[in-house]
Formats: sequence, structure tokens, C-alpha cells
Amino acid sequence: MTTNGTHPPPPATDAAHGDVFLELNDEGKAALADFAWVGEQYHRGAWAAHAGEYIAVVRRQVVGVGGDPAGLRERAARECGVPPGRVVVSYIDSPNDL
Amino acid sequence: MAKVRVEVRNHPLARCVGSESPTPFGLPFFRPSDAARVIARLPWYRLLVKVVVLPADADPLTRPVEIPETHSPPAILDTGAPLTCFPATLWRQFAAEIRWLDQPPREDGEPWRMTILGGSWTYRLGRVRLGATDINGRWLDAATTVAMFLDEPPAGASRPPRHAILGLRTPLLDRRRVRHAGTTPDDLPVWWLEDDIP
Amino acid sequence: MSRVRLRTLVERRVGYRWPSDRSGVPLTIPAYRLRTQLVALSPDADPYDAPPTDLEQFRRIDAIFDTGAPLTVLGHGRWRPFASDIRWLEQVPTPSGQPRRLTILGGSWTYRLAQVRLGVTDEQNRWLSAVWTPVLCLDPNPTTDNLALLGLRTPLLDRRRVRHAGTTPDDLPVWWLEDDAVG
Amino acid sequence: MTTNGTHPPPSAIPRDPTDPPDQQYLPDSWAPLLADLRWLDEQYNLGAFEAHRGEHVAAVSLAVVGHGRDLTELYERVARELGVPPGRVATVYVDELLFTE
Repeated sequence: MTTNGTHPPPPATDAAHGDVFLELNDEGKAALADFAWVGEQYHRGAWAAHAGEYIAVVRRQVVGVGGDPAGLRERAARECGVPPGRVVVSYIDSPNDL
Repeated sequence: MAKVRVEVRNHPLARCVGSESPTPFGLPFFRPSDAARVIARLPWYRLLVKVVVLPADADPLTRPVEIPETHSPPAILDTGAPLTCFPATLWRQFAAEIRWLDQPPREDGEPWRMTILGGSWTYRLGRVRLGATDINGRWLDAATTVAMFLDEPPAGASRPPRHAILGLRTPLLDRRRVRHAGTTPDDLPVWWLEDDIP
Repeated sequence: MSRVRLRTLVERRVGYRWPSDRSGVPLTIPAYRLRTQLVALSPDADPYDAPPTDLEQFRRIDAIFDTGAPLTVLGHGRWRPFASDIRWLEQVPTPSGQPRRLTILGGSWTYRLAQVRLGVTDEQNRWLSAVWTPVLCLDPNPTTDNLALLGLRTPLLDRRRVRHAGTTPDDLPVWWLEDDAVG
Repeated sequence: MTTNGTHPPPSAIPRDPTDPPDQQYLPDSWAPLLADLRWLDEQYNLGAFEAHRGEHVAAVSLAVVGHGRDLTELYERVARELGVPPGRVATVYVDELLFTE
């Protein structure tokens, strides 16, 4: 994982070791990239202000924050013009969650 | 050998203590022999597997070309949980793929409950077809898993888990291993869920 | 390479029926827990030696093997028998001055942070050498006094793997904790 | 092994031939204790300890010799009653139920 949030293609040695990769379409790749970006930013502490809430992300942009993940997803999908399944909705652990 | 990289996520516990360290994560403490009393931190982690819910009647060898986020929640890899578990906020999004099972009624007529220390929640039992992927698009073939699907608790009741929990009894772990493979350059542990090849 | 076998205990069998089944006979799913037998060593024991042979001490801990727990957690009733072997760590005061609390879903408990030298054994007398492991030692509380979780962050899991290796003839899953020989 | 107390305690535990060549083992002096621990697990899986949910069950020489919620008190009581070191007493914790019966 590079620092700018992009992901290099898996090294060929992985395939040589028998890894199975999905052949995702562009939408599938984009959703996975957003999911990865949320994780990277999490490790930098970027979501600290949203601990205990859900964030919605599309194209590496936070497009919503709240406590109702379903409503957040619907709203984000509508506003971004994407299917609900394209929106990455992630719960940000709070210090009160083990 | 098929495998997926398990996402390692720092737990934010105790991030709230001032700005004495550039690292926001970890439980702060003083080393016993450190006269200078420099604050050390003990990071906590969670292991998350991005499970993928497939249609119940999907061909066993189906490999999706697109994974709706509604159907691919990260689940805590939890050997301490006997069964897999989904909170209502998650399973409602893929409810159409669940094959519900009946449970024999309790003698007192009350619903079945799952209890973890201080919390207790009602649930329904069901089956769902789960595969697993990672941020690089690796894939572990799907298998049908029995899981507990938690009801939304009434207002004021104890809060249910926010994450899905991938428990011990899932065929996703059968003949597989959870492997710690060292650390990244920025000192995060590397974990894999992979086929067990003797 | 070393390994120990984890113990598989059946906590209960969850009954269910297919909705279409009119026979009235419920099926069951066994709900298992993985347990392991930890051994707490005294701080001055030889790091590479086996635990004492005289059995005069009672320092075993029957713990749930729990990758869902970020840290090892011991209730008061579990750490009290070997309290003299615990290395306590001084914690940074919280901004409120209140004791630190561990919150798990519905409950919240005060604790002290410590280190314990933990090794692992199994019922075939295999042994994984002891290492210093961070432990949350909970204060006395009836709800948690008997809690014992071997959590994720322990050197006992470093460069190791947890492996499901099939089932026994009576259909119990077989799990190993072992050195990672793959490299 | 399900019959209480009918087997003499083992003096050594047979090694598993599939173990790695450099596997470490506890000394054989642990064998009787480990046999009791194994027996407790077998009994647990047979449902023998359902009445003791939330308690520790103690065994010595393949027989249940006590139970209780306080582990230290249980060790000391059984050791005193049987005249064995507390460390010789095998115990298993019978977990609280995760699912309501």
C-alpha cells in the first residue's frame, strides 16, 4: 500500500504462490480502492473526530457522517449519483468499543 | 494456495490522552525502569476480514466481478466467538440472501438471546453464503455459514456489536490457518487467512 | 518448530429446524470454544526452561483463545493465584483522573495494566516457551472474576499461525497454535 | 476414558510421532496432572458439568473432587482435603452460557 492511497498491482509472485484474484469490473475496483483508503486514513488517525459514528466515502471523499448507516448510504448514493452498493460505509471504532 | 490479507486495524482505545505522542493509538504507560518517564504506548489491534455475501443459490465457484459494499462488511476475525454474528444494521442490507432457520421455541416463550458479559440481544438463526476478499482483490471461495442475525435492540437496551463477527464455526476457517507473518515497515502486524497446505 | 494443540470445548448445541421440516425433530449446531492452558512463570525463571516440575505452585490459566480480544484479559479470580509474579505497569493518568476502564459492549470494568510471563502447554505436554505478555488485570467484580482471554497482542502469536487441521473421529475440530514454518 | 478413578495415573505421556523434531515438552512429572486436565475436557464435552455453569470444576486422579466460583479457594480446599499440592489439582472453568437456554 503506497502512502498516497493507491495500491500497486499485486506482485507476480503472489500469483505464482497460487493466490486467487477476482477479476473485478471498474466499479468493483473503485469500491475496493475506497475501502482500502478508509483503512489507510484510519491508521493516520484521520477519523478520530468521528469515533463512534459511521462515515460514508465515495471516490476518496467523505460524503456523510452519522449514526444511521442505512440512511447515510441512501443519502450518499443519491447525492453522488451512484448505486447504494458503491458507497463505502464504515464504522469508526470508539474508545468505548472493545 | 488461496489466501486473503487480513486487515489489521489499530484500536483507538486511550487515544484521548493529550498530545504527548504523535501516535494517536495505544494504551499509554510508563516503563518501570524509565526514570525520564517517557510515555510508552501499547497498541491494540483488531483483525478484520472483508467477507462477501453471495446469493444463496450461487454456483459454489462463483467469483464476483463487483462486490456491493452492502454485501461485503469487514468482520472481526474472532476465535473467541463460537458462531458468526451480524448486527441488524449490516444484515438488513443483504436480508434477501439469508435462508432463515427456525429455532425450537423456548419453554417460557421468550425469544432466544445471545449474551456477552454485560450485553444480551435477541437473534434469529440463519444461513448465508460467505466468501472473503481483501484490498488487493484476492479471493477465498465461498461457503455456507450458519450465523446469528441480531435484532435491533429496543431503545435504552445495551448496544449491540457494530461490526460483524466471523466466529469459530464457519467453513471459511475449515482447513485454513490464520497466520502472523511479521510486520510492515510502519510496524503494523501482517496477518493472512489462507488455505492450509501441509 | 514447536506447536501446541488448542482445546475444543463444546459450550452448547444450538437447536434449529428447517422451516419446511414438519417432523418436529430439531437439528443442532455445536457451539465450540477454543481454550488453551497458559502457565504463568515467575519473572526470574530461566526464559528458555520449562515450568517448575514440583507442581507446588498453581499458576495455570484455563483461557479462551480469543483473536477478537485485542489484549489478554484476566479477571481478579484468575490473576490472584500468581499475583506475586505479575510485573505491574504504571499507567498515565486519564484527563479526568478517574481509573481507566475496559468497556465491552454492555459492561465496563476498572483494570490495571501488567505484564506476565506466559507459556502455553497442552494435554500432550507440549510446550511453547514463555514470553512477557501485556495483560489487563481486572479489579474484583463478580461479573468478570473468572474471565480469562488470551488476546491478539501477545508475543505468543508472533510468527505463529492458528491452524484448523480437520476433525477428530468424534467430529471435534482440531486446532493448532504453531510456529510459522512457511517463512 | 470416562470412568472415574479406574485408571492409574500415567507416569509419562506418549509423544506424538507427527510432532516436529525440535518440539519442546513439559517434564513427565506433569503427566498425572495433564491426564486429569484431558479427562476434564472429555467430561465437559459430554455435558457432565452443566450444573456448574459459572464455576470451576476440580479433578484429581480422574475424579471430580470439588467445584466453586472462587478458584483460589477451590485449589486450597481440595489440596487440604486430599493432601496434595494445590498445583496438582486440575481445574476447568465451565463458561457462563452464551445463549440463553
